[in-house]
Amino acid sequence: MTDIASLPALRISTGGPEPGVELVQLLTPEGERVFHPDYAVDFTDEQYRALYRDLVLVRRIDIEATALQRQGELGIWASLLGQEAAQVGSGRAMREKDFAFPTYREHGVAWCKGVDPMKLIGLFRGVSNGGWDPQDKRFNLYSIVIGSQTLHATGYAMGILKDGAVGTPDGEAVVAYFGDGASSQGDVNEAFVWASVYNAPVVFFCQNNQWGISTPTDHQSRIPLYQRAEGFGFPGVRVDGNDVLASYAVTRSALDAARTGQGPTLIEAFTYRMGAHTTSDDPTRYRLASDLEAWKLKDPLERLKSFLYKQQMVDGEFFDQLDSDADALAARIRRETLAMPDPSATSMFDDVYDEMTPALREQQASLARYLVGFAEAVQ
Amino acid sequence: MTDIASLPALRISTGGPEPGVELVQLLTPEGERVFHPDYAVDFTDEQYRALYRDLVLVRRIDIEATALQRQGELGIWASLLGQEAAQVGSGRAMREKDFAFPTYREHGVAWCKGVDPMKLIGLFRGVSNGGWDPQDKRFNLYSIVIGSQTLHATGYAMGILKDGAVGTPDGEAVVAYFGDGASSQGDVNEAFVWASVYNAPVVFFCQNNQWGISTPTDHQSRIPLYQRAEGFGFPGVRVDGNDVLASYAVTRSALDAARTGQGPTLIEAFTYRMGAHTTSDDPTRYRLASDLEAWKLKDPLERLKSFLYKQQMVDGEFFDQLDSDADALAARIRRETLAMPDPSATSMFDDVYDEMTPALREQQASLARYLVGFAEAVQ
Amino acid sequence: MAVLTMAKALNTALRTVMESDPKVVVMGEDVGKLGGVFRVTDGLWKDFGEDRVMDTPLAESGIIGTAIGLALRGYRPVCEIQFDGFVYPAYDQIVSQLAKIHARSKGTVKMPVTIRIPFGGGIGAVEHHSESPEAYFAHTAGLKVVACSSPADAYVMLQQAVRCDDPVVFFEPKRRYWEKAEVDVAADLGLADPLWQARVVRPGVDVTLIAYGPMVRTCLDAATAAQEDGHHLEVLDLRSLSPLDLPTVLESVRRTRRAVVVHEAPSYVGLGAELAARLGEELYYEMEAPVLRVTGFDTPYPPSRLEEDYLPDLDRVLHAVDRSLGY
Amino acid sequence: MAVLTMAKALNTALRTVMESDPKVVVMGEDVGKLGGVFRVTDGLWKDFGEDRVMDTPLAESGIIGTAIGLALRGYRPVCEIQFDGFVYPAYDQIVSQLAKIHARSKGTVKMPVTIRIPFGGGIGAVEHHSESPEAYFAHTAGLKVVACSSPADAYVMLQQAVRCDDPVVFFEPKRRYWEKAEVDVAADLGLADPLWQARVVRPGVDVTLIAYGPMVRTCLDAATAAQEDGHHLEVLDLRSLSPLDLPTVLESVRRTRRAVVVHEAPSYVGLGAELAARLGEELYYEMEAPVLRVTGFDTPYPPSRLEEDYLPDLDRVLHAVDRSLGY
Ligand SMILES: Cc1ncc(C[n+]2csc(CCOP(=O)(O)OP(=O)(O)O)c2C)c(N)n1
Ligand SMILES: Cc1ncc(C[n+]2csc(CCOP(=O)(O)OP(=O)(O)O)c2C)c(N)n1
Ligand SMILES: [Mg+2]
Ligand SMILES: [Mg+2]
Repeated sequence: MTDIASLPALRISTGGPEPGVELVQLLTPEGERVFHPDYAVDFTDEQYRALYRDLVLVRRIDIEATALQRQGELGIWASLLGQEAAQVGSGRAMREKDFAFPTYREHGVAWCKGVDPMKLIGLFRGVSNGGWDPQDKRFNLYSIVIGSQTLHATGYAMGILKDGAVGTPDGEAVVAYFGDGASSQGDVNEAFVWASVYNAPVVFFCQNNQWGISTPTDHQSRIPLYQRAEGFGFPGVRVDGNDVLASYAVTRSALDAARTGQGPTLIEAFTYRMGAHTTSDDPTRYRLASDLEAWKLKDPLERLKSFLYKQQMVDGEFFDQLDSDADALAARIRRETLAMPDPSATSMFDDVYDEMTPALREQQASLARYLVGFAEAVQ
Repeated sequence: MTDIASLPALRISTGGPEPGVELVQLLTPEGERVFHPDYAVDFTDEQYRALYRDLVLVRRIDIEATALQRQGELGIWASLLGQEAAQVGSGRAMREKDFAFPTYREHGVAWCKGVDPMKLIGLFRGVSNGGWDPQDKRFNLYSIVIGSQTLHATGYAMGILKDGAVGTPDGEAVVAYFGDGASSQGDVNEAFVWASVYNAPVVFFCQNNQWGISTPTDHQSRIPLYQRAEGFGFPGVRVDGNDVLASYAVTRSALDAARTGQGPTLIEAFTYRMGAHTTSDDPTRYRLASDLEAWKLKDPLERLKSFLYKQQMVDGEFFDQLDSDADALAARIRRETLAMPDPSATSMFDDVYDEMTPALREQQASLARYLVGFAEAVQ
Repeated sequence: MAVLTMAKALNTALRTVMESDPKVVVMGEDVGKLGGVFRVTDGLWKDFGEDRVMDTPLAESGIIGTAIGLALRGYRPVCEIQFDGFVYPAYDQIVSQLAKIHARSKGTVKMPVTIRIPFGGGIGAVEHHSESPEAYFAHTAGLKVVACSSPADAYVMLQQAVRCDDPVVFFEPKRRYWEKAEVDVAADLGLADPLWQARVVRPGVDVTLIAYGPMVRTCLDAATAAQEDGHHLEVLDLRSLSPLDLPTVLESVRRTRRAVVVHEAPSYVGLGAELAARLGEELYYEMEAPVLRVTGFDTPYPPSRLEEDYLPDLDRVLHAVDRSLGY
Repeated sequence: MAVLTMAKALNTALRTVMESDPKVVVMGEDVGKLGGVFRVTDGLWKDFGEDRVMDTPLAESGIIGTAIGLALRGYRPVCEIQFDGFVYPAYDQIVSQLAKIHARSKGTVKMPVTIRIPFGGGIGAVEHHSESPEAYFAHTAGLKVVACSSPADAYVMLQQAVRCDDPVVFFEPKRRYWEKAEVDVAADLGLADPLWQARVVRPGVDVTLIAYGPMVRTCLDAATAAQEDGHHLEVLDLRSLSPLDLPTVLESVRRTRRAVVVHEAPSYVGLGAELAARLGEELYYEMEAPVLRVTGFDTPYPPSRLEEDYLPDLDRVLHAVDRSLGY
């Protein structure tokens, strides 16, 4: 186990382009552990390995899904490539009771919360609009309308307050995920108002991946995004989003503050969208290859890998096992995707309401009749 | 004329309840001129008297309109009582070219921009929804949907930028008015995003009158509102909104920054709504009489009056003249209100579109026929 | 039996559901100490505390968005939108979120959120305070949309709406808030007409007047006036605007063979159009006249001095009745 | 004459209006360097600079709200909403501000703002990317609402919309973006049909199919197929959804005496209802059958694997034609 006390102190900004902006980092791009006075993590070797395993597996899910999309099995896929550490770090910092409100890109968070990747695949394949029970793993449905989920997260956190499930170390809390682009939406700023006024136990986790499709972050804010929180009277912090340890530590600390009654925190995870916005996007139209190359040097997997190597926490067997687990996972995803049935046409009426209306019942029946008649006609 | 350099320095917070919050003040509630290193005004006696005159006249307009409402001549009236200094100060700080975007309460700003009070009265009487030409006095139509006008103001300011009418002392600028309650709206925060990202020449002038109908400001923000701006990367300042000199100075300074290309400023004018929210409201249901009494001691008219007295800038004749001018103004408002004709019924179709549609032409004609037929029938 | 205004009936309904279900929370602008600008929540803040009666920050998207989160946590929020014209900032949260979450979650998430909206004109108000936006919601799958027209109905329907596990947009005819009538506050809700059921509020044989919310009273008055001319008008209160209680509507119009739809909202692509389309199709061989519409004009709501000319009134209704009978 | 896709035709139209009027500015999410997610603004940023082609912050209310301010300053903004399902955050700015400012100012303020919205389904997209929200706007007085259906029309109509001094919501059928056809890019705009005019795009005598946007192609295909059965269907492209070109519609249906309205949006309180209501009244004595509607179902837009069953297609249109002819 690493002796944290012996780590070199490093509080200068290493990733943020702005002078004077602090970036919380616990692991340098080269895989060196560094000390931070406010954010300590003290993992066992086993835990370090588990985090690495998460990173590798979520990347593998992503790669497989991208391949499936290319082969026409999915309508679209939103890749998390490059954002694995931010997602696994924050995802693992949550307790089972804590509730996550994702966007459409939080496949790594879903993984940490125990959501079967096939649920996500189903959405991108077009067989459902989500369809999982958010309560099941305390992982809300994916949200596509930018920023809308931050209000849902805040309302949920207000419910936690009403339930009295806050104020002790056992309290509950919420993480609201959103992107740098989303920070401009009215809803996100209203969520900041609500969360601060009610002192709700919500952690706003903004993955600043530098882009909102083709739009760079400086089109959304002229100052670092974590500073937005100050304007609403709660703390903001920027963390190296490619550093899984720091992402974990900062999120855990914010969650603990929230669950013990200290209200919201905004975390800006400074990271990079290594791939396209989605499989429909062509980033070569708007960004420089050199930019991507520079960020590749900060790859979230590589740095934890070098750390594990340097600390001699891993051996060839570990990697072999992980490779074969990843292969198996990918193979399962492929197999289950290809086997995934389309829903029946008439199912689209089923859940529009809890209590189905007569009009829908009629439309459903008439579609069923039509389809039967049509099938007979073409025979 | 007062020798500004000899004024006592006063930078402590005298009006804001929060410790450590600075409130820019140039005139104490007792009518003492105080010095502020960043905000100087240097008025002639004539100008001081003119400001006092504005304060008295806009209060008189307000009182008369309130009376007219009580007598059933207006449907409703939104009183500016208590906010005269914030409005006259900021209103007089604007140049003719500068554009004001009011809410529904900026009668004092309208006055300063040269808008005939009868235009405002028409709206509250229900003969129009405004109906003046905003370009005429560079005073936009009243906005009732809370916060919506802040985006219009920002867009207008972006247009000034596009026209190249910014960057010199001759540049143009915009003032966006809104209330403490409005600060929670998505639109207002989006306006902050836009204004800061585009560095638009807009001054956000928030009259924190402590109430959004029955809702106190602490339900909208847990920190002083002027600090919101920091979160968006532009300066915020709290001014004593009952001090016309400070309101003037701070607005003028922000406008000059805007017109010379330094972008937006948020001004929080700390003031108090002395009356009801509107004539439909009953504030005794939700606020203490003692609260009101305390604020009466900070009345914006009284303090300038004592200053004028102390400085011997005024005499009985001045007050007599002002009284009779105010009486004449009130009498005109009353007379013209009583004489104000209702628009013709068919006029409601006239300006729905610039190019009237055949459907509306038909509806208009059919209403006309119907009214004629109806009039004949009842004869 | 008690004689109550509609505002008081609604207030009593809220009190009743709050007493019986601790998960019911009331939220909105000025609903607390003030009791709402129309006093519909009067006294609730005092008796249930600020945890259950929340004066929210001033932002409608925030109100509906956080209500959705509260519903996810097991609460049953009743949101007040202060006036009809202020619901639009929440439009995305209502039509893209609230309306769709049940379907998006394959029915695993219930959204028992009620959105109360005082609507319609006739109170001499300034712009944005007199609108009738019901079509914007009725056209949205996933929402249920209702409008009450009398104190007795208001009392029952609001309780039913709050207890409904689907999102309900609940329109209250603000100009009828102060009209009084008998309300059976002890009535068994289980015996009441379902929320989705239209009701013949005055039987007749010559023409069916179809209305909801504020126009029900107008139609009743028109029917009374028509009686003098020997015309027996049936007045049908839709109550539910989505879903539409088509069987009740068809039953009535099948008898009268003539229908006039009355609403304050503009005619173009409004509820009246849907009724005309539906009746035109279902009763193609039975109607004696086309379905006629008496509505607000296709203009923004006019300045209040013109609202009497804008709003359908007894005379315009009777004018349409005459036209209908003329076919 | 050039053979262009609809996307390219729209792009060329924007270029043309931008060249002729320096006050035209294009704004929206990703409309700059990227050229929009559908490439409709491709190349404009490069040629006109970022002052005239603005990649805005990600907030739709901000886009429309600032466009209103720009219009007040004398600009002529063309706003892109990236997908139909993302217009709702701007709903208040569109229906309460943009639509009403001309009336509010008694005509002293013109609001020449065009809002381009790629709309409709059929592209296999995820939720919120396939909606047809036109009724929400058509029901709003003060807005003009149009939809193009072919490259040639797209080219002309977009220029007309931008030049129009009223706010125009301009719907583009996204699944037709890549269909090619001849476009007369040198045509004199002054000689073109007015923006508000409907058009018979295929003459026929038996039934009039009334459609707009993506469903025009579907109806044309249906008409071709019906020909084999000896039915001559007339296809009418509404083009303008508000105002409605009633004379052209009446002229057609007066001849065919039968009408089927086709749109992707849900049926309930949709455009089809208005057409049915209007035709039912105006041609009461002339119709041989009720106006029938072929539309999306009254559900949220389904997951894409079900969209073929949701969307009206050739067969459902023909099925309705048969029903109409059966009266
Ligand atoms: C309200 C809304 N407007 C537009 C879109 C289209 N859109 C999808 S993703 C995206 C960019 C989002 O950027 P960001 O918030 O940084 O998240 P990221 O995709 O980078 O994870 C946009 C504009 C949307 N989904 N919702
Ligand atoms: C979008 C919207 N929601 C609600 C209202 C109703 N309303 C009118 S004034 C007001 C309070 C406004 O408070 P504040 O912004 O502080 O301005 P003040 O009235 O104090 O000047 C409210 C809720 C409105 N006009 N617009
Ligand atoms: Mg991003
Ligand atoms: Mg206020």
